[in-house]
Amino acid sequence: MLMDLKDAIAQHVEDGQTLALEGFTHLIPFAAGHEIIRQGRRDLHLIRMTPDLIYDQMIGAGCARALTFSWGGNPGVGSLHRLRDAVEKGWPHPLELHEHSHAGLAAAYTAGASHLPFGMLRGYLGTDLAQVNPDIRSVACPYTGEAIATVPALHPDITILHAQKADRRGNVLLHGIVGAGKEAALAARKLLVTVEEVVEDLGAAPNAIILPHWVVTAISHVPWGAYPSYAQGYYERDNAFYLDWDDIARDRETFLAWLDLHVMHTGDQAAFLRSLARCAAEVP
Amino acid sequence: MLMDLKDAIAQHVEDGQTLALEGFTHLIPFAAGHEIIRQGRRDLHLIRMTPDLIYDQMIGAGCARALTFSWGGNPGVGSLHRLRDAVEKGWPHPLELHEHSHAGLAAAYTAGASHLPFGMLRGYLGTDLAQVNPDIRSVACPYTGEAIATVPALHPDITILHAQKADRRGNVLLHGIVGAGKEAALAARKLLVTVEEVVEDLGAAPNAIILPHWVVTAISHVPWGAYPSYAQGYYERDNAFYLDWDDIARDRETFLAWLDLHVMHTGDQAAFLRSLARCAAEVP
Amino acid sequence: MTAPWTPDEMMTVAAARLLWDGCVCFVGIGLPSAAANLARQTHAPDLVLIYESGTLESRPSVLPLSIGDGELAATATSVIPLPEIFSYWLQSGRIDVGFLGAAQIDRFGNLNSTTIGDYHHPRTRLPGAGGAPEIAVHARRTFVVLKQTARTFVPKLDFCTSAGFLTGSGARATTGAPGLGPQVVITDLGVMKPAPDTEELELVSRFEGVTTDQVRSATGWDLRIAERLETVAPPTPDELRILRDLHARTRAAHARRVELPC
Amino acid sequence: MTAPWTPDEMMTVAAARLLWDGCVCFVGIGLPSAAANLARQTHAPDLVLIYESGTLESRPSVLPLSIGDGELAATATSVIPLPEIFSYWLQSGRIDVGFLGAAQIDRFGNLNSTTIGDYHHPRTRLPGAGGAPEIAVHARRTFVVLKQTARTFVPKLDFCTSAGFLTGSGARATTGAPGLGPQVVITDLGVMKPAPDTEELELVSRFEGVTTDQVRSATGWDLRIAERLETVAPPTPDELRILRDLHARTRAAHARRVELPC
Repeated sequence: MLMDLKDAIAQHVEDGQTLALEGFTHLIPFAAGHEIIRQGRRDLHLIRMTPDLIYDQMIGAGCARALTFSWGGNPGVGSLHRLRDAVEKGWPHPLELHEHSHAGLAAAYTAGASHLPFGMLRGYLGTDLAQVNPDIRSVACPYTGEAIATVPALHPDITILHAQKADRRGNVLLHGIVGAGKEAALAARKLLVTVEEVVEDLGAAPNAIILPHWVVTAISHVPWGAYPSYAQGYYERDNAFYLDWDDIARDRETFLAWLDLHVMHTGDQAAFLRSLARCAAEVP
Repeated sequence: MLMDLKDAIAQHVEDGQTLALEGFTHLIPFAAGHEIIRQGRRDLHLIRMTPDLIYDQMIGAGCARALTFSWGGNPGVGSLHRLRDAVEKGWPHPLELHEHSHAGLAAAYTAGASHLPFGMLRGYLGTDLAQVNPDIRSVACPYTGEAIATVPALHPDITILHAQKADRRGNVLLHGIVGAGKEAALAARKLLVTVEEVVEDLGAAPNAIILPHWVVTAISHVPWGAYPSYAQGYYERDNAFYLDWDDIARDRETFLAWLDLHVMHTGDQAAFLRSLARCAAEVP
Repeated sequence: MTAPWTPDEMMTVAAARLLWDGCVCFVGIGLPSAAANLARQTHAPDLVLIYESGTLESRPSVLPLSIGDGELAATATSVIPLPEIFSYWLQSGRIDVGFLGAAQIDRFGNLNSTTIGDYHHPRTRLPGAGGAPEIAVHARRTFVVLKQTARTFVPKLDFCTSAGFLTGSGARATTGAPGLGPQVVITDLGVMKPAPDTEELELVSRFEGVTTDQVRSATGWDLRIAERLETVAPPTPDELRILRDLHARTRAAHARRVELPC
Repeated sequence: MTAPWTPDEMMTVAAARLLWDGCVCFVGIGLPSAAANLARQTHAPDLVLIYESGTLESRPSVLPLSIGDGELAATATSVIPLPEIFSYWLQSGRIDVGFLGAAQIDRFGNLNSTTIGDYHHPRTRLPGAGGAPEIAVHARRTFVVLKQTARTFVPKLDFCTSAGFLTGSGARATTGAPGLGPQVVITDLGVMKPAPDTEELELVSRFEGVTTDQVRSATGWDLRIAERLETVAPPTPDELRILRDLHARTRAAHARRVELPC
């Protein structure tokens, strides 16, 4: 179950699949996303509540055909310029949007994890979202007649998470802000996880959030695998990097140069970090 | 917010209300149930997944008019004789049953906590339960047409839980087996909690199960408040008592004598425990 | 010659042998829990036990009296809220084997654990459904364990709590139930399986020393007997020793009173 | 005379003053977070801040850049899965105040944060809905904060992301939305509230030094002015000092690079 990230991606991620790299601000699996870019996967249908920088990079790198999402910005900074370029100008490919609200997408993941055909919410009231997303429908409550909004269940081919720890049996521990990570994991056909540490004993608190070994497809040990997002207890979110990204991503050439230098020409997350550090030392 | 259990029950629990004393095997609020018996509440509609000994006692004491439940036995031992006597012979009152499966009742609590008018599940297939409980209905999936079973949301007037700890601000920490306690708590109009300890700082792990102060109506400090159920980290389940209960509850007179001696003639949980200990010392 | 084991022990051993290492098993209290833990302590150390109280991969050293004894939580890999057990674990199709007991079973493996007599005027009010209706629907397969008498193996259930094959001959499949239904019924006399066509239970093996007539007379309908009727191998000394140790530890644990704080 | 504070500061202070001690507030990033934390550090120490990332009662000492900075989790009373934030906390009606921003607002307080131009061929693709559509529906009331220009205060939204009063005059109430809708709109020029009958926004107060004409010309429709137009009291020295300290700490924290392990 424990394998190199390169092998895990090569073995499980295929062109055309539906992929959810989850993690809400915290525990975003950047290293896995970079490896997917390096391996040149194409035509992916990406799902994430908040596409964040990692999907901006994957979209800009040409991996994605479609995006299911609920908020597509650089949090606290502004736009995801690669996402915008794909949507507004079709570069490098047009991007098909399946757009939801957070509550709707959360309900869709939860329905997927529960193997219900749809999720429901008192939501989407008075918004135009239902007009542009035919997946947003409704059912009549069998007790009151009230119309309740529905979303179809999500079942990603693969969900990829980053987590703090795994033990040698393959149990995975997450803590801190977990977003819809557990639901995305249990909704998927396969689950890949990168972790900060592999330990003998998780030392988990009662009722800790654990993905048990028999639902985990593969685990890769990738320290700093969530950087520039963060792993609580290990390193902080590099907010300065998120601020910098605005300039890097705004321009196609700058973005491609960044991607080439730091992702395509590095073999793994450690090399990616060394590349960033080298660059920072040169351009203070 | 912190008040004597006697006052909390007197102030909040009224005849005719819908009450959920939850806790699944673990953390069953026995002390609160006994206090409701002592104060002579009547016509209650009781809700619990597993009525357990506490509802057997409350039903036998004449508190209940109706019962919503999904499994009504003495776990690993056999029948709840007082529940059976009420259902089979109408003693001391007839008891109206609203019967579900565990999955159905869990969905009903979850819908209540989510303020959805109903919960749904792929369930009740091929069972007669839907024929005896008109609340079990269905909706057609708006994507596939599949019929999905539904249950109406539960909104108890009051949910009562037992928990390990509260802090002085009124935040409540539960750990171990929590059943549908959180959902029952958040589905209710008022929430009363008894706790083993009141502390300055909960010392909770990340992602621990906490009911925050602004959803808690009242907290009562009642050590051993879940006995003969248990509070993990404080005392174990008294399985021997559960075995004994079969003989105590089988016969109306024996039951009434037990109730009179140990509940009606004791003022609180400490006195209840002393009464049991005295009795055990006399009859070895 | 009297067998040096009880029919209950044979039943538990036979049930335990059906579980394979690594299988994910939704366990009820009583005989299913004994069988599952026997399997875990013999041939299937990596058997994953899930209890409906919310414990994933419990490894109890004594048998729990209730579905939620502290031992189950303390030895589990994870303890989760009960609604998630039913939605994220059972309904999601992640259970390989669901173990069910019942007060009545019919020829198609439908089960009653609700009432004897009319629902509204029961002669005997039983505990009710618990997790069973959805275990019966969603577990990939169910194993049913109960003692065999003409009062438990009935021609018609007083109440159908949990679906087996309904009226047989493919009736279950038309409901959309994802699980395969009761694949094995283990009693204190032998083992029954559904016939491939009609889905009616037929006796496929009996325990050593049990006659076919004995099984027939403990069945309230005209029980079909498989053409090739096997005899179940008796408990091995290891199986018996481990099961008896488990029961002895359990009895001692359950008799131990909690010391009151006064 | 130039005011010794910026319009942004005045806007943040005015928004902060609307929050009362003990109120449960669903906070978005940016101005809402600044206003809520200013309130918490001034007159409302027991303000409960809920961030959509899953933190209940966060007490950050610097403003988060993202909705899920570590500080929010580390200082929270409880951190829960995101689906529960929306179902158990927002949809359940447990939020007193939802704070919303937007790129466009119309006269009935409907909001656009999705696209400028046609949805399928946008001139500008904005981040999208996030939690806003359901905050707009379920929070007991919403406060909207945005800068006022004729490009943001438009006669017709390019896309309605979140419902305000829809077409006004009670239209919202007929949808069954449990929340009262946008009760206050705070801009860098003044404060608007819905008229009781038509539910159209009207200017009820302006900031010191701002003229009515200035507000009108920054509004894309013929803005109604309340009969009794108030002037908002300027920031107190305490408010200004605490807000500036907060921003200074925040700027320092956000500029601090994480030291890479190499």
